[in-house]
Amino acid sequence: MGRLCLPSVRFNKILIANRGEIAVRVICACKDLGIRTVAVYSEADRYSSHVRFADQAICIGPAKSARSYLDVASIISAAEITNVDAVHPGYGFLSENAGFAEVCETSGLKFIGPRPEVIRLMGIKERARAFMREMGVPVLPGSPGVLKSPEEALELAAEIGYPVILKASAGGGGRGMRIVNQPSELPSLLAQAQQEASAAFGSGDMYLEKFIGAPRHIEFQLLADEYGNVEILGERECSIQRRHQKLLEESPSPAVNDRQRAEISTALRKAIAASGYTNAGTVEFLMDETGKLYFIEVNARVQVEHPVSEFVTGIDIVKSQIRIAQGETLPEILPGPVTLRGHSIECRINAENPDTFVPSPGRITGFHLPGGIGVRVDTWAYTDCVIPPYYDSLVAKLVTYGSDRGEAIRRMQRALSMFIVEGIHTSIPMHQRIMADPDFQAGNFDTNFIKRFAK
Amino acid sequence: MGRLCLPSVRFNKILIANRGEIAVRVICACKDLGIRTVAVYSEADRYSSHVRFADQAICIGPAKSARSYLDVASIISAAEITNVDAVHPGYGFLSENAGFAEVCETSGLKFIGPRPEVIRLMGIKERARAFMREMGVPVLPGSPGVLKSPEEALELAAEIGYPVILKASAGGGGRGMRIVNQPSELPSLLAQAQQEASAAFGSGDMYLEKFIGAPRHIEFQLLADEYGNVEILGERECSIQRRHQKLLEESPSPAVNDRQRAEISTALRKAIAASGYTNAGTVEFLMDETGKLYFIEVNARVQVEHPVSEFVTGIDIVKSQIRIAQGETLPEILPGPVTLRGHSIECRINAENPDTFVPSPGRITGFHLPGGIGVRVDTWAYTDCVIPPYYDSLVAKLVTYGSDRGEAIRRMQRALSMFIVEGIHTSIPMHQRIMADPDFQAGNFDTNFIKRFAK
Amino acid sequence: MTVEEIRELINLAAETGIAELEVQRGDNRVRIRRAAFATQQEFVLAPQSYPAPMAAPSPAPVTPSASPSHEPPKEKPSDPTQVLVKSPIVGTFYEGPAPGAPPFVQVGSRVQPGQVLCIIESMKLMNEIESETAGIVEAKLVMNGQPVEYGEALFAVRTV
Amino acid sequence: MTVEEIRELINLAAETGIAELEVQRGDNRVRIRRAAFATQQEFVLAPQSYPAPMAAPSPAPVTPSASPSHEPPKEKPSDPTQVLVKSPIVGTFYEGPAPGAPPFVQVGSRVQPGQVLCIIESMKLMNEIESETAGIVEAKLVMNGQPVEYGEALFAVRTV
Repeated sequence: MGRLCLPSVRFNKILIANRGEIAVRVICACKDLGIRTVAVYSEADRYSSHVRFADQAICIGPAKSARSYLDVASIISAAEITNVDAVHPGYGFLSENAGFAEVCETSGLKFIGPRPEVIRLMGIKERARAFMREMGVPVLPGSPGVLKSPEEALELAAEIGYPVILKASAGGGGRGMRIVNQPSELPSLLAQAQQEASAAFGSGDMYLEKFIGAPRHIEFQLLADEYGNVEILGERECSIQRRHQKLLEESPSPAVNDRQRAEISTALRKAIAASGYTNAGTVEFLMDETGKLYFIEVNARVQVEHPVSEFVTGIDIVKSQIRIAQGETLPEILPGPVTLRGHSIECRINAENPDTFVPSPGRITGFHLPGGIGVRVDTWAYTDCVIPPYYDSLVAKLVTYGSDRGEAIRRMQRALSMFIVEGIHTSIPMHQRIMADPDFQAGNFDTNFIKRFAK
Repeated sequence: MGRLCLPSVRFNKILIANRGEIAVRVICACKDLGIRTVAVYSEADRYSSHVRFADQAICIGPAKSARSYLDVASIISAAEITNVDAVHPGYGFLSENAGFAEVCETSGLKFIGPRPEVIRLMGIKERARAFMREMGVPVLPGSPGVLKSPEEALELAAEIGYPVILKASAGGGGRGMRIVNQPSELPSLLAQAQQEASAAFGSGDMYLEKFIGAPRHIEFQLLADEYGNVEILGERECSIQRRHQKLLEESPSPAVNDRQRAEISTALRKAIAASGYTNAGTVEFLMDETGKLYFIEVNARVQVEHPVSEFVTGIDIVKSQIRIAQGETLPEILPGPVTLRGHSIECRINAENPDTFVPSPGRITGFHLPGGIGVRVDTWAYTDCVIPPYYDSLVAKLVTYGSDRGEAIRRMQRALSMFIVEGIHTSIPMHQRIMADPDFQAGNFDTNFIKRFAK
Repeated sequence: MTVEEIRELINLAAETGIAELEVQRGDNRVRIRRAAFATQQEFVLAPQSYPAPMAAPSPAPVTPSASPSHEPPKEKPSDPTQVLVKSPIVGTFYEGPAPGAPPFVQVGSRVQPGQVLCIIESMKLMNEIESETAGIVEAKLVMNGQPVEYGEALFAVRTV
Repeated sequence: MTVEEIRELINLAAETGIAELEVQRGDNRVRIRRAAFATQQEFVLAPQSYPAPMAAPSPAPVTPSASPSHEPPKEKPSDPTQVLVKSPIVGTFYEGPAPGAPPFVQVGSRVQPGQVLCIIESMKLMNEIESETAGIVEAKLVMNGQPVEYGEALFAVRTV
């Protein structure tokens, strides 16, 4: 427990520098705290729910993200003319942009997230890995820093053993990645990946790691206040992915046992406290075929899939983010010791063809949400809304809870069967196939699941 | 624990002898159990959600309830032609009709509720009161049985002390009730009440009880299996009523402490087990101004407000009803010992004018459900549906959960502000006023709250 | 056969919830198959004839019955010379007095008021359904042994 | 059977939402199967122009702004000689170069391309907004010191 008697501020108004369901999610948290909200929106989102449900809304630019949701000056200006105290960045867009966090700070706005220097540290992946290794968190064998030359890469790969994977330091979303199976391929794949990374992230810095063929993707949710208190809110299983895009997440993971959860949580609590990390965050791991977990990266923001952790812990993560930013301590914020109860699953309902994954923007002509026991829906959509083609295809997050995994699955099946979206394609039929899959039901899967499944 | 190894049946198909949100609720439970469903509907409900979401649907009569949802022969016929194993009666309509339960039994259909003789016992209120008194459950001082004459009533009232209340043995919903403040009024009020009860329930049998001027209405939820196991799922506070119609319920009650809850639960477990009561039920109490609880009646069915108990216990009451009827034991059904966690509130969203309470049937032209953390919606309505004038005005149940009462209230305020219903009046504005009321927020209220509040 | 007559037949098909209707009058023949039955379906829901947005004739990716936004059908002006005999109860339809016995009536039969048209079995009771009018049976709309709902049309009778 | 009659039959099929219609009159036979049911076709975007239910002028008891179903405003036929000068950035509108200084332009002012009309302050930077056309200021649409959104109209200028 930290310094308990530090005076905490009380935000009167928060600007939400995002759109879609996460903007609505932050509005909900603010309403629950009695804090007023300012939505910002592009011209394409004029009729979006986050505009409707915020107390104020400011148009910040045209549809193109670069000139609206990614335009720092417009967002800061909107914050200034509306006199807000703080900015919530959501996920994506500017949420892990240290520069934006810095501008907020110099503009006298509290950025609801880690401090800029911590975002920067976590963004440079080989530095984050080095830090975690020092702190005793298991890290995938890999290059100690940025690869200096193809020769160094070949040496390291020989040491670690093939296959290895090349990754962009500044990367994410699968871009700038290459799997190398033998030394002869390495130089040309490295060059390709560097080129891709330069184009995508403005930096061609690369590192390499041991490649796990059939990993599970498991991540730990953390909350850290500004006084050194850290809590781990269990883990999430995020192995159901297509091209590194998560489709379905659950908590707890069917592959993590209590002992392993406790061990990793203890190591993370220490590491996160030492790093000066504050606010919410996620520590991502890969699990190899033997069940061992290896740190891969930190996501210094709230995740799309945070509701599954909220269901099993009973903790409101977004509300906690805001209260942490107000200077409150975790002992004040959390109702008691963190315990996990039951099981929760999230299906991302995307506007896309469930077979080809081709995006399917357009007008939703019919929209009927499922409800009832154990069902939560986070969405910005409504009957007659238009899913614009400019942004991600997430229409709604359908989240279920059960006293065990079986109950959560049954309720998800029920909710999927009662979720009606007309006028556009959605991923609902794909999720129905996943729920009916015996391997999924048994908890037997890894990140290749969707590939096997699609056949 | 009872006989554990008794073979339990497995229902293949259940007929739901009800309409509206409770029919959808039962469909959800059946889907969660993998049981197929048959909806029955009147001509007025042809386009209702329960018809849409059931596996099969049978029209059983015209709009008038007496010829559809109350018509035993039509419902049993529908069950026969669809080959169902069991009938779930929901609440209202035939749910507490012992005759219907009997016909189900003789037709080889499992009635999902208590046995006919137990329904009958609980339906005769003075017998239920006598039984509970014998079992050591505190009962309001009153007549030992049906009033035989005005003279007997006068004698008893003098013993108990004025004011007293006259109630119909077979009654409910406020009909056949009269408050008597002095002996001179008694004979004429008794005659009036008898006449009203005869007209409404076919029986003019009356009893009398001590009248509590400012009571709280508190009820305990129970589950009982067919082997004598009984569990009490905490209590619900239902004091926010208008003319004995509940508007808002919560669990736990702000007025019941842990010791009192434990005492009443212990007494009820014993009484219910001795009564041969099976399935779900509710035991209603009045709390007087000193905090003492008095038994008033048993509702031998699932209640409208069951979701608040589901939220705080994590137990699916409707699924439990079905599993009990299948012959499963409570230790099999319940995930562990019953514990209460957090706080839950339900607002009944009725199609009615929020000021005058005049029903407001009609077409819903715009419908946007709230969602997000801690929010559950049970509804049969959808964009463009028509609320028929023939049945009750319940459109949706909006239920919120929080780690404490304050959080549940804030989330309810948020959800009410994001619940949009156009084309008809609803009780949403009334609930918003209740949520903002300092007395409500402090937990300071009784059944007169709405009266005081309306001024 | 005029378009008006055909429209009536279509309305008839929609009202009665049948999948397909075939009518031949001398050389004239009409065959109507309803949209709901273009695909395999277990139960009849919405009449397909409503102008609701969700039912707009767009080839939406979901099945036509997937919408909860059922619109009640428009009341159509009915042919006063045609009477639909509807089931007054829920039960099982039997065309004859006993298994194997000939049906009470057939298409083309001339019927009188009070004449038994069929039996609906409900709760082990055999309920005889009588014609209320004199006329000719134009269509038998339910198969022998089939369960029927309340209000389901059993026969179309042309009054004479 | 004339084309007009067939057209009527097709309209009839479309109106009533049936899948297939087959009509024979003596030697004449027409069979209509509706396109929506002809193939299991992938979806086509719904037309953008249908009257949305929430936007209908219904006597809803709630406030008009309570609906999330905002329909984009109809594009009005614009007057080609009137130009709206819109804010290219989010910020605060100032009509003059300094507090107390006279405004750059007033209603009735004649302006030239490149002439400064106002200042939008954004992140402590003063951005001068220039006229792109020659004309007369017909309206000033924002008050001095008022915050403006992206795309918000500042002045109406009549081109000359």
